[in-house]
Amino acid sequence: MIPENVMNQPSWYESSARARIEGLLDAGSFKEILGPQDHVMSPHLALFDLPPAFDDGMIIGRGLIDGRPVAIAAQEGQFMGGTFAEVSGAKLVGLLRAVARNAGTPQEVSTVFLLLDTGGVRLQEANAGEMAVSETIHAILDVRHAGVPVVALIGGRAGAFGGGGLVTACCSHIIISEQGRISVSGPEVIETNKGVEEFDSRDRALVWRVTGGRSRVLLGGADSYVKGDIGSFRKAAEVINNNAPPLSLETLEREQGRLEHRLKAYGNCHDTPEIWVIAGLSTPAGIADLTEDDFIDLLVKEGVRHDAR
Amino acid sequence: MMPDNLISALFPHGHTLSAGAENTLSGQARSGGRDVEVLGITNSTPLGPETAIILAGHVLKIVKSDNKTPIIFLIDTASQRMTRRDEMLGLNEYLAHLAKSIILAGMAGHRTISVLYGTAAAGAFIATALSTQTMIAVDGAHPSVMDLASIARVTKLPLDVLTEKAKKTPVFAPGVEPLAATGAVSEIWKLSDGLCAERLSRLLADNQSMNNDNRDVLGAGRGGRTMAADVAQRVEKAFVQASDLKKAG
Amino acid sequence: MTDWTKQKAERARRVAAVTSLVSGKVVEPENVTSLLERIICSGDRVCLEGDNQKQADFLAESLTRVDPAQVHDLHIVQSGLVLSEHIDLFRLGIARKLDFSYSGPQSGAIARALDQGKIELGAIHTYIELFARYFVDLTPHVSLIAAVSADRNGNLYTGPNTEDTPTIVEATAYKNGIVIAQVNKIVDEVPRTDIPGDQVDFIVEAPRPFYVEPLFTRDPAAVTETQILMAMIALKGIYAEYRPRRLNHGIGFATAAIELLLPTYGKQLGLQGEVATHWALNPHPTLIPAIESGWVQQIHCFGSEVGMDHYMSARSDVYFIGHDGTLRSNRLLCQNAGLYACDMFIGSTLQIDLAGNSSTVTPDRIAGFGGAPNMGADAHGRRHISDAWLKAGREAAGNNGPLVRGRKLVVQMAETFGEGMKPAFVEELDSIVLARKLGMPLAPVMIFGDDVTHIVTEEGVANLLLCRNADEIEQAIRGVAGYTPVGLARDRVKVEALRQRGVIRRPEDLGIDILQANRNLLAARSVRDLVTWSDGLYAPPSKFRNW
Amino acid sequence: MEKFTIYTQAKSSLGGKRSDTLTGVVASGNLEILFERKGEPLAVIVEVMTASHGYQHVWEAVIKDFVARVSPGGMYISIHDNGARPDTVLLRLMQGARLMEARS
Repeated sequence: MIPENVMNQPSWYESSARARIEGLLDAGSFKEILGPQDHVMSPHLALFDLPPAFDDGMIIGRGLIDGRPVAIAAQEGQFMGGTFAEVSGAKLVGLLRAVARNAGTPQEVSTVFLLLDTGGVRLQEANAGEMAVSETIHAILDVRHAGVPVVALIGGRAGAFGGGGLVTACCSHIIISEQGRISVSGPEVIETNKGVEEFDSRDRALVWRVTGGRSRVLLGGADSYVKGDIGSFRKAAEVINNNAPPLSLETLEREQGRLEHRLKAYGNCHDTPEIWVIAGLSTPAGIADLTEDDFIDLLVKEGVRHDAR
Repeated sequence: MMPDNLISALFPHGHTLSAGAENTLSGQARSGGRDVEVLGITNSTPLGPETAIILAGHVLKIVKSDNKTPIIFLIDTASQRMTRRDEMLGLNEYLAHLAKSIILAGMAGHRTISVLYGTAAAGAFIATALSTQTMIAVDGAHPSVMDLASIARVTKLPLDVLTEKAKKTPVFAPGVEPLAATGAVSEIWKLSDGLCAERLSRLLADNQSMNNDNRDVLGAGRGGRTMAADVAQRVEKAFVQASDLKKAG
Repeated sequence: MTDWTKQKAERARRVAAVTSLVSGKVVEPENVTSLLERIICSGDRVCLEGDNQKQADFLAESLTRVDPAQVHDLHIVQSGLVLSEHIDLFRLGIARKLDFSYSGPQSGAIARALDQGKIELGAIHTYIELFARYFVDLTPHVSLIAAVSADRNGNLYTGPNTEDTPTIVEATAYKNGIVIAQVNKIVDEVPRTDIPGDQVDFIVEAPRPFYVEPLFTRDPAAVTETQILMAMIALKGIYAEYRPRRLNHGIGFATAAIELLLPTYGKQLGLQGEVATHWALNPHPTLIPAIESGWVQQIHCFGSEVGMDHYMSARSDVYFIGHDGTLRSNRLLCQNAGLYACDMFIGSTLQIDLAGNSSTVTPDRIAGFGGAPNMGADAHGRRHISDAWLKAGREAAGNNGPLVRGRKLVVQMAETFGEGMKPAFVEELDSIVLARKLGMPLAPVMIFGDDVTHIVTEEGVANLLLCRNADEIEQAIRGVAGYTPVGLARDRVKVEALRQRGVIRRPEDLGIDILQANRNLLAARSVRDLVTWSDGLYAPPSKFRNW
Repeated sequence: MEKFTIYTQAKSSLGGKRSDTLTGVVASGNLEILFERKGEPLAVIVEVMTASHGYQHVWEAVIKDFVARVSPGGMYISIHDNGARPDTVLLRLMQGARLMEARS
């Protein structure tokens, strides 16, 4: 007998960006914008003798969740690490600008879902990618300013690194799974720059303790924690509604207070179990080893909520 | 160390700038006959949570005052600080919080201008200079995403090959000119020509539709990003059409 | 008058020479190098326990510090040569001659040292073969071994990674040799006595626990659709045909895929309880789902695997567990079981030639053999029967031929192209090229073609038992060699004829839709899934985690 | 990057109604294939862009087998390859054809 918790639905972590979109939206409702048949591809990869992708690793469009119209964008983490680049970035920026512009019109959507799966900026087109990240952040905030929540879903192979980490934290709400990782500098980058003593990137338990889904949601870097199957992400996406915090001075003041408190309370810690000790969690050293159900129970018990974002 | 040359070039009519904790600076100055708020990072400081939260706190306080005073950011940072501890604490949230605070200030009617007088790279660049409405590069400015040596390591290309390619295709080359070509840098000023204070007051006077992010259009015009603006516009058009399709289907 | 006790006297002389360095049997770590300089004499045969996994690393490091002017020309006789210190011994001139089995990470360094004349190579053995020679002509004078704990009398607890230790000690201690053990801890009482203290001369508490390499952990997340297809072909084309109950699996991803398909695809085929019930096998984490689903009755292990200890202790109906509650492994006995008591060996290989010879040697590496040649050889001494063995024997003899004996199923799995588009099928093995270059009289062939019964690739399965001559074997191999140059050069008419005879069977011949080969068929798709299957008992090493 | 186009004919048109489909991802050792229903009903045109140089004859052999197995007439097939092995190419082609044969 295969345990139910193993033989589950298609896994978010393993699936392609397109499969995630299919699984997240109401069946058959996805309308892709600038899809593969439009051949809008990176003009820069040829210089590096790298093959392009028909969608430049960014799939965008509209669709329905529970009948509600939504906008959706998914990065394909397996293509060039899901990186922000000129075309992939412009597709995302265009989508966000369209959502902001159409808020309050018949074309409006209720929510934007960003299925981030990214190593950050594509270095082969670094300047364009850096600008794409900055423009994405500006556009996300415009969307939020227009009253439409932007929700990040994190649980792909590439995580949300570099500029992707910043983009994530600019969203109204962050849904993450155990495998999800959020960080600015990746462990390999820190190891390369600062040495293996600073961050041993091959110690994957450490990598996840520092950047992984459980630590992020416990510390306040993410808002909803889900099991790693696509169905669980969809369930969490269904319940997101307009009570996500608006972008306002009050919201950012609350975030200021939250982040100041975090720095003060945990600034001397070097690994997350030290934080959990201070935070008074019951199994500070064993968070990673809890079963999914036990961890979700812990979250319910702790009542962790970080709505100031 | 305070960037005294820069400060006197920008604000010859007086200021109250002083150095703060964690390599920040803050205070007020006069420009073009009005008061401006000035915030900054000094000493090519890698941007960590401490510096970011102090600056964001200043920005939010200014926004709260509700007087729409322009904010000038003087930036000499580095990359984001690279430590395990900072990442564990959620450096991404601190940097994003700073970016959000600066952009919120713009939305709330504060003219935001950054003056890059030193280095800025990667996430620190995004969270600071690139979050303002207008970015100016002055002497000593060296913006980048990543240095070529690191890009060489990641792309597994020899450095000299990469350097050669960078000459032909500035899309990944570090420095003011390549980034200006993408639309990141609005103007490049020289401190020695004595015109910076005047230029700044002109910029402050021009606050038309400053919250429209048109850097991609600028990049297209300058030839550094030929596709981005066009693609974004195509998507915007198609977005409306896709909603019609939904109704039809 | 002949002195018949020269060895005994020599042993006594050496032991007496170190009395100032020891307290009873215990030697302090800082005195180990001096002790080795007095115990070991130039020209000695030395076994520096380097197993497949467990490494006497502290003793190895200490041995590299002896004065080469005093101790030199050692003859190293050990199964695994995997630490850089092992190579250093030759580089520093402490050792000169080498007889071994497996080198793994040092395979490149060994090839270079051979080329530079730093190593005088005796032979590259299979495990059982080297162990056998310990008792005939390669008996160690001194053995430096590793154990988990010792008491002050030298009784050793080797823990789950017993591996080679009993064999090494048996050969050394009973032939007037000297046995020195590094242990992680000296304790008042050992949990169980794996090696009796009277066979151990000296013990040292090493500054850090001995190194163990997780060699058998294959991350389900890395199993590809191609490997799943091959596993389906193997299950339907071989397991379902011959029903081998007793078997050994190699350590590659293709066989890991089979293990992960047993509870799903294997069950669909109705094979549960019919195949793969008894194993000579390392503790593969990927077998956990099959064990938990009730497929497996019994497993004997060569060694242990990092992270599997608690799981195995809790599954003592399946594994060999001491009264203390931990695994007892034994490489010699398990290899012997693989040779004589198994109906099938199935494993991955890197290169196969047109006669079915296979090798994992590349031009600049001497990786050695380990156990595959014993597992993957028909044991001509076998006299007991099984259905699988008899069926294979009948196929080999032809329907009308006399049944001389059965055959072990020896199955080689190979993706037609390996890393960097390197074809797995070749006209000439790299190992034969290497042997020519180094002047080796015998090319290091892993499994000889005349032992191979089946070859499985993503294109299909070739049954060499049904081939009647060298030409048929060649075309059967070309016929599953895909788009490699060897495969493209097939004689299409002959290959089609072999297919009609069932010598070659493609997925469609077996009723397998290649689009079924998808990762959702795997009983576990991640190491995390394996932990869940194991009820939290499996504790994978950090490098395999993504949580 | 090596680019070439393979023109061939199938015995019959590929069934199904879908106008296009994308299968696979341009990841290391993988490829993406865009199927478009356009052109002559029996023509099969395969446009290949690949990071591995010098394997055109292998591509031709794979396409030949694919066409013999599936008969994908009327397909314009564009491939971006990042070092996929031939068996992966064949698998993706079969997957793509199967998706195109879907009714909607």
